[in-house]
Amino acid sequence: MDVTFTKEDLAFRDEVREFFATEYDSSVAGSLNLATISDGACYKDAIVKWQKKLHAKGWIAPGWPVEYGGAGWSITQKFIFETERGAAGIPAVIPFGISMVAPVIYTFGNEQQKKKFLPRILSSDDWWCQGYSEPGAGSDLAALTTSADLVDGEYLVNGHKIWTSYAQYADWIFCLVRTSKETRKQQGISFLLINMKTPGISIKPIVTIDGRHHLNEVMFEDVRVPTENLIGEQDKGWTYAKALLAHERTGMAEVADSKRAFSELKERAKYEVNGGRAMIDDPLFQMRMSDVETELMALEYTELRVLAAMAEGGTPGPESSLLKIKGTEITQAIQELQLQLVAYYGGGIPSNVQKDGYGHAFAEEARCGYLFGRAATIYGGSNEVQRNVIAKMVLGV
Amino acid sequence: MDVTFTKEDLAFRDEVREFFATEYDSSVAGSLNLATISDGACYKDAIVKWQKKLHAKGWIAPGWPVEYGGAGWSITQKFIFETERGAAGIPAVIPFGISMVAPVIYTFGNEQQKKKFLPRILSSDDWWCQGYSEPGAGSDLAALTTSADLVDGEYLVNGHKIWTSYAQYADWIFCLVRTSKETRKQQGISFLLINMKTPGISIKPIVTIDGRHHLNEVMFEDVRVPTENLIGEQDKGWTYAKALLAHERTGMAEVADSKRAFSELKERAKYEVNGGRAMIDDPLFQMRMSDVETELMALEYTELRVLAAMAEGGTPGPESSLLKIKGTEITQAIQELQLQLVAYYGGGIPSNVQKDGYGHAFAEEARCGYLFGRAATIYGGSNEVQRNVIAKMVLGV
Amino acid sequence: MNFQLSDEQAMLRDSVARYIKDQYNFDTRKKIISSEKGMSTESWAMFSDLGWLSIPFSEHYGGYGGGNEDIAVIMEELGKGIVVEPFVPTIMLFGGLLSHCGPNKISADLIPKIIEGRCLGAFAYLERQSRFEITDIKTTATHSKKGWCINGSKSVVLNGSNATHIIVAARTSGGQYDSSGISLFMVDADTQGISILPYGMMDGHKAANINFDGVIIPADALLGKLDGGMKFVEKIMPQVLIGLCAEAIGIMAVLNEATIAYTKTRHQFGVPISSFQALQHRMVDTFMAAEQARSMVYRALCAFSEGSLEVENERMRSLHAMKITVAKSSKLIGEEAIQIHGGMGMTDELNIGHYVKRLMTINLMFGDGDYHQRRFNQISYEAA
Amino acid sequence: MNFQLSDEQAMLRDSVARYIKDQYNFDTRKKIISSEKGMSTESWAMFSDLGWLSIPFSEHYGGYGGGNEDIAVIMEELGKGIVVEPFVPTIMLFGGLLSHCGPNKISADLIPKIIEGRCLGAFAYLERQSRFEITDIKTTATHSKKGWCINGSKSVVLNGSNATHIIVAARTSGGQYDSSGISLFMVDADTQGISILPYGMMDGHKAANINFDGVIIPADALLGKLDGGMKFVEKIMPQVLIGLCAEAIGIMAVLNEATIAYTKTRHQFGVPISSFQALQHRMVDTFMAAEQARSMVYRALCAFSEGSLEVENERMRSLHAMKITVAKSSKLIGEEAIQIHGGMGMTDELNIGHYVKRLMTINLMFGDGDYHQRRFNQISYEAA
Repeated sequence: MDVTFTKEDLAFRDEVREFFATEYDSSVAGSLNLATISDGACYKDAIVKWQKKLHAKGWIAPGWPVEYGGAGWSITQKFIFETERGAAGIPAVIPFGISMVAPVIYTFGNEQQKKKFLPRILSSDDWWCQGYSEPGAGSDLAALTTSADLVDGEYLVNGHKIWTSYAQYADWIFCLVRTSKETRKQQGISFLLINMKTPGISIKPIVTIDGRHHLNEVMFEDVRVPTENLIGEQDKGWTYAKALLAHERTGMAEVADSKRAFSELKERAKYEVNGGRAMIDDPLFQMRMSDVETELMALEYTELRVLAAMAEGGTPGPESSLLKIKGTEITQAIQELQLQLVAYYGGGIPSNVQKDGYGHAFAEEARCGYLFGRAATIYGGSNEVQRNVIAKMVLGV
Repeated sequence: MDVTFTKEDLAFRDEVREFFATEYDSSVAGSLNLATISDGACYKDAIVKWQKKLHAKGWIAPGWPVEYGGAGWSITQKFIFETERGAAGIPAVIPFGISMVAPVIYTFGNEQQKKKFLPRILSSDDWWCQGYSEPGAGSDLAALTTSADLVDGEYLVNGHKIWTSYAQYADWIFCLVRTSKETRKQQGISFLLINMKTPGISIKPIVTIDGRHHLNEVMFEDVRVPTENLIGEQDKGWTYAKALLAHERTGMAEVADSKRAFSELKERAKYEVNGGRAMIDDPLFQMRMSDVETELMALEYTELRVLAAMAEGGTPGPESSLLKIKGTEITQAIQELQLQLVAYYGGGIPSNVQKDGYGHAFAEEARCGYLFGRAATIYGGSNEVQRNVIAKMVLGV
Repeated sequence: MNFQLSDEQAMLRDSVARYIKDQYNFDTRKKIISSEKGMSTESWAMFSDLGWLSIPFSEHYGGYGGGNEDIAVIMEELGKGIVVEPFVPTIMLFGGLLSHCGPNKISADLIPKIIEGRCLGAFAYLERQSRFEITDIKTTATHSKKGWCINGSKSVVLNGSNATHIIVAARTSGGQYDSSGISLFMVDADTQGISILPYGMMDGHKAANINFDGVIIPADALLGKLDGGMKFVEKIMPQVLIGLCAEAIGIMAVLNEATIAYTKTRHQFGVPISSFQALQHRMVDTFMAAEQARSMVYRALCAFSEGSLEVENERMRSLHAMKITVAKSSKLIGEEAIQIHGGMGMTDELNIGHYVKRLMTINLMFGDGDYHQRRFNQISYEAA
Repeated sequence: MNFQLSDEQAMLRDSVARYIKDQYNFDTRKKIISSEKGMSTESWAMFSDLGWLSIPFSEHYGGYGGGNEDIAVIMEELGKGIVVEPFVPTIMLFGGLLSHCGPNKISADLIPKIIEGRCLGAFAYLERQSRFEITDIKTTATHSKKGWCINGSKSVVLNGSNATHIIVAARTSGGQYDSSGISLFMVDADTQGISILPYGMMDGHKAANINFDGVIIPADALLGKLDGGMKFVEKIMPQVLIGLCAEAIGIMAVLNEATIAYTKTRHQFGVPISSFQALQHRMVDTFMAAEQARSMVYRALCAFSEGSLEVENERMRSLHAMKITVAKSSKLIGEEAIQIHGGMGMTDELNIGHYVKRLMTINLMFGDGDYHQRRFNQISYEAA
């Protein structure tokens, strides 16, 4: 067992710290904070600007194979990078392009597709979104009905996707579509890349309980998609998507971000006072904090164990579902404490009131974080489905 | 809404208190405490002695119809009696005769059976035990296979009952037996009363994880039972048993006993000290205590609501399962805190060490209470089955 | 011993339930909360006509003379409709304080107006720093030639922007946390020196931050005795907490019903999700949580009923225990309602999130679960 | 970064696992715990032959010179067999203290004997009143003409009745709770004035209450510096806690496996109970609890490994967090194992209850979960 850092690791850590400190300047950070997140264009610009800097440094897609632009890092280096990113309060790279569609493209796509799509993903010139869920097919993904029929050498796509994050910014969408009606519903599904500017696509915003617009419905009405946008073989899309799902879940532990959120919580608990006593000195609140923090400390090592096993050539098994379940539960638990901390002020002081100095500096962030955070246990395969997955693998039933 | 006590209620309360204070003398109490519970004969004698006093007063079976010996109490009086009993630390009447088989006998039995059995149940001259569970049929009660075949005008009983509490003291056992093999497994079951002295019955003790002997296996090998011991109609036993089950569960809230146990816990927490500070002053332990106490305070009123509804002519529905689930969970939670309180000493100081003054006055009680207490969520229809019952009734699926 | 409503109470319940069913559906509510006032003056007038606004007030003022039970009956039904009109701030806080301070000139003047729906009230007690300690008050009221002069800032004043009158809790003596140096003052909302910053709460209710900058009010605006304000606040607290918790159990009932109904219609993997045992058991837990919360409201009602034999300490224990239990049950039921509704539960369009947000706000009012648990521990164990 | 065992460690693991599989089954264990000694001297001799008793000791004494990881490897496997022989009291407590106090005459004399299996040790530190505060010591050691005179009573001394030698923590200065006035003394178990009351713990291990009534021991029986005893106790604590928690994760693995296996064979309502989704999801939770506990043991191992960059405070946080997590996971896994086994889980005959009782005892040793959570809070938040 060995998790100590080598001299090279330490040098790398210093380089990462230095890069974040220099490049993630306050102007980028300012555009990414919650006060402006409702301004979509501004938010997208800031994200893209930052991701281009990461790209220039060669750090945008450390997980990719080196030949396509990956960084060739060891597990330890990846861990260091993530830890430092979280500690610096820098948002993770938007996953839809870099970590979701790209691995499918470089694993199952043809050369032309790799050449066409990968560079623009790396450079953040294309913003991708995910077209999996449908109104009738949530956690039961394979029940999807959006159809793609071959007509005149093109796919004619009709259907209705839902819960699509940030479709309003997207240039491309990767979709699971039904290309034939087999008896087993996992069969007959294909993996299709669709340009969002294609005629026939319309977007309908979904406002969530935090009052904001993150999600969308995406409707396809006779949308024509060239066959060159099909990944791999027709009707084999489920296989490609499945490979991606375990990958996706592994990334959902979000340990570095939870560590950051927790340290913010701790900081804030020093200044929130009840009857003259700081909340951080309140034994009950301390216990609520350590209940979460110890879970997080454990999860950090659970994730390391999974990563180390993967580095040894293993594939993520039920452990990836564990990371997703525990990761999202911890994220939510921290959000609950953030909300508890701001007390009444979590009830509803908008940012303009904050600016007037009457309000509470992080009340809105806490409220919206908590409310939108409820989705974490629903999306990406609900935690119920993840438990089914583990049950199947662990129990062997 | 009215739960205030009338003058008559208060006078009744005083009478109950007076009776308990005078009649439940320390010699009885002494024989019932845990140090001697392993001495079976002594335990049984003490119980019977006390129950005979209750009988003499007319208070042994307050829930029975007055014509058979019930007390004709109002809900409020029953509540007062139970509350005072718990507060005085007096054990509840052993349920198998008074609250389990007797209601079946006076509701479904014939005149001869009523005359024969009810008086000796009231007087505690007969000790009853319950023959429901079987090795292959635990929570799935209706899967039982013990057979009773009519041969020469008698039932010939063969089979194997398990988890039979205090069978070692019992004069009679009431059994569910299979009298015909219908397709629906609930059919073909009969309700049979069997004298424990009948040849062919053998008892095998089951030692539980607390190291004690409460439970037994009861084996029947060609046991001859007269047909006059059949309750109601042959093959209709499931109906009788079911009526009894909801009744049984209602009694499983054990609020009065939990209140007593909790107040003992509170008392003990004043004298258990960690680093010079009494545990009752420790904020974490306080929170553990109030987590349980508030649940108990709620359950007390949930029980009152169910009782009040029953008094208005309602029958216990899914609420009886709620009382069982919450009641047993609270009982266990208090036992956990008792064990937590004695710390190391819960690990294993037997009573002889206590007597030498080295040990810990209630460590053994806490340990055995916790360990045997694990059974509370298993027996009487496991809490899983109770949840199924509520799901069915509440969800209507 | 019975837990049944009287005939009058049953009529009251049916009256509120019918109104909400017929005239206050989710779309109507949506329009109301997106209006500038954030409340419907028509609804309020109707509440007055139906007699609801008179319930807790003494016959002496033209009220119905009702008690905690009657309030609980109304509040549970209002909860089922997540009604945003200011019943709590106007009737229970403002009106409650007036009732207890009186009889005096102000109560004789204003209570009849409240009943008629012509006076909307607010109680300004919270400040930026005070969190759940009501006694943490920095706003001051000092003697002036013309009466009293009030200076300070109040936060999250419920109904603060619509109120015609505001009762202000201000420090008249003692240090920042002293409970004995707080006095209550009646202030017209349009008095000079008051600036009001209104905003919508997440539950759709309107609140405001209110700044008092040298606000001069007459000497007889003092309610009750000087430095004796907390006594009145303590007096209204049982009814306020019971009312809020009754509202909460109304909401829990709606959420649990809606969730069960949804699981029967929502199909996944070819079957209704109500058939999944794991979900069934969790819905049993939410059912039990709602029952336990209801029992606690009943317990508190009994503890504070006339003729209750409970000693003061036991009454307060019931009150705190109620708020603790309601907080825990609310959290479980609200989170499960969203989770089991899946993506749909996350949308602003569906009513589920709105019910949950009202539960969350109730949890915050007058101390969250942890706050009450600390208090409960104090009077249950530390004093023991 | 890797979490794999070295080849030597894998061999050690296999050696213990093989021994337990071949020579220490549940029936054998039953006979051992019902014997008067409550341990098997044959087993102990075998442990010595197999080299396990030499693992943590320096080569200087003829030991293997192993570290925390090696201890964890052994302990996890011993946990799987719920082995009752006194590895913890003799090797980790008694032996650990000797190692840290030395090198001196006593360690040079006794450590080789421990390795050879000829010396059984105990550490007497707990007293009736001390609960989890090791520093709460009333037993005194005073100067006497012949050396030291010890008076007092020790409780729950693990291996107290079989030990040939006992290290006693006694107060040599300061008040009842002072950590700085405690010294350690080596006492022969047969010294005059010692009375030993042995008993079996619920986990099958033997312990004893020991009374010291004017026990006279030589001046050089003092281990290390006067009043400096706690320093040595603190030094062994990481390894002791890691070892115990490693034992716990071995036990959790057995319980989870047994429970899953049972659900596949146990039929109710015509199907194996493993098919019930509610149970499946609960077993997923026990699986996750076991994984999280294992991760915490690894985390503590890393924090205390040579070359760790962690500051002292972070190391201690990992240690406390490990004990907290193991306590919580143990409770969940133990209780679910019994519950899901139903009536069978309640019987003394089945092994399940015995594994659970060992987990419960481990939870108590050197502070339960709540105790460590208090400590964790202190160093994590209060000092912050």
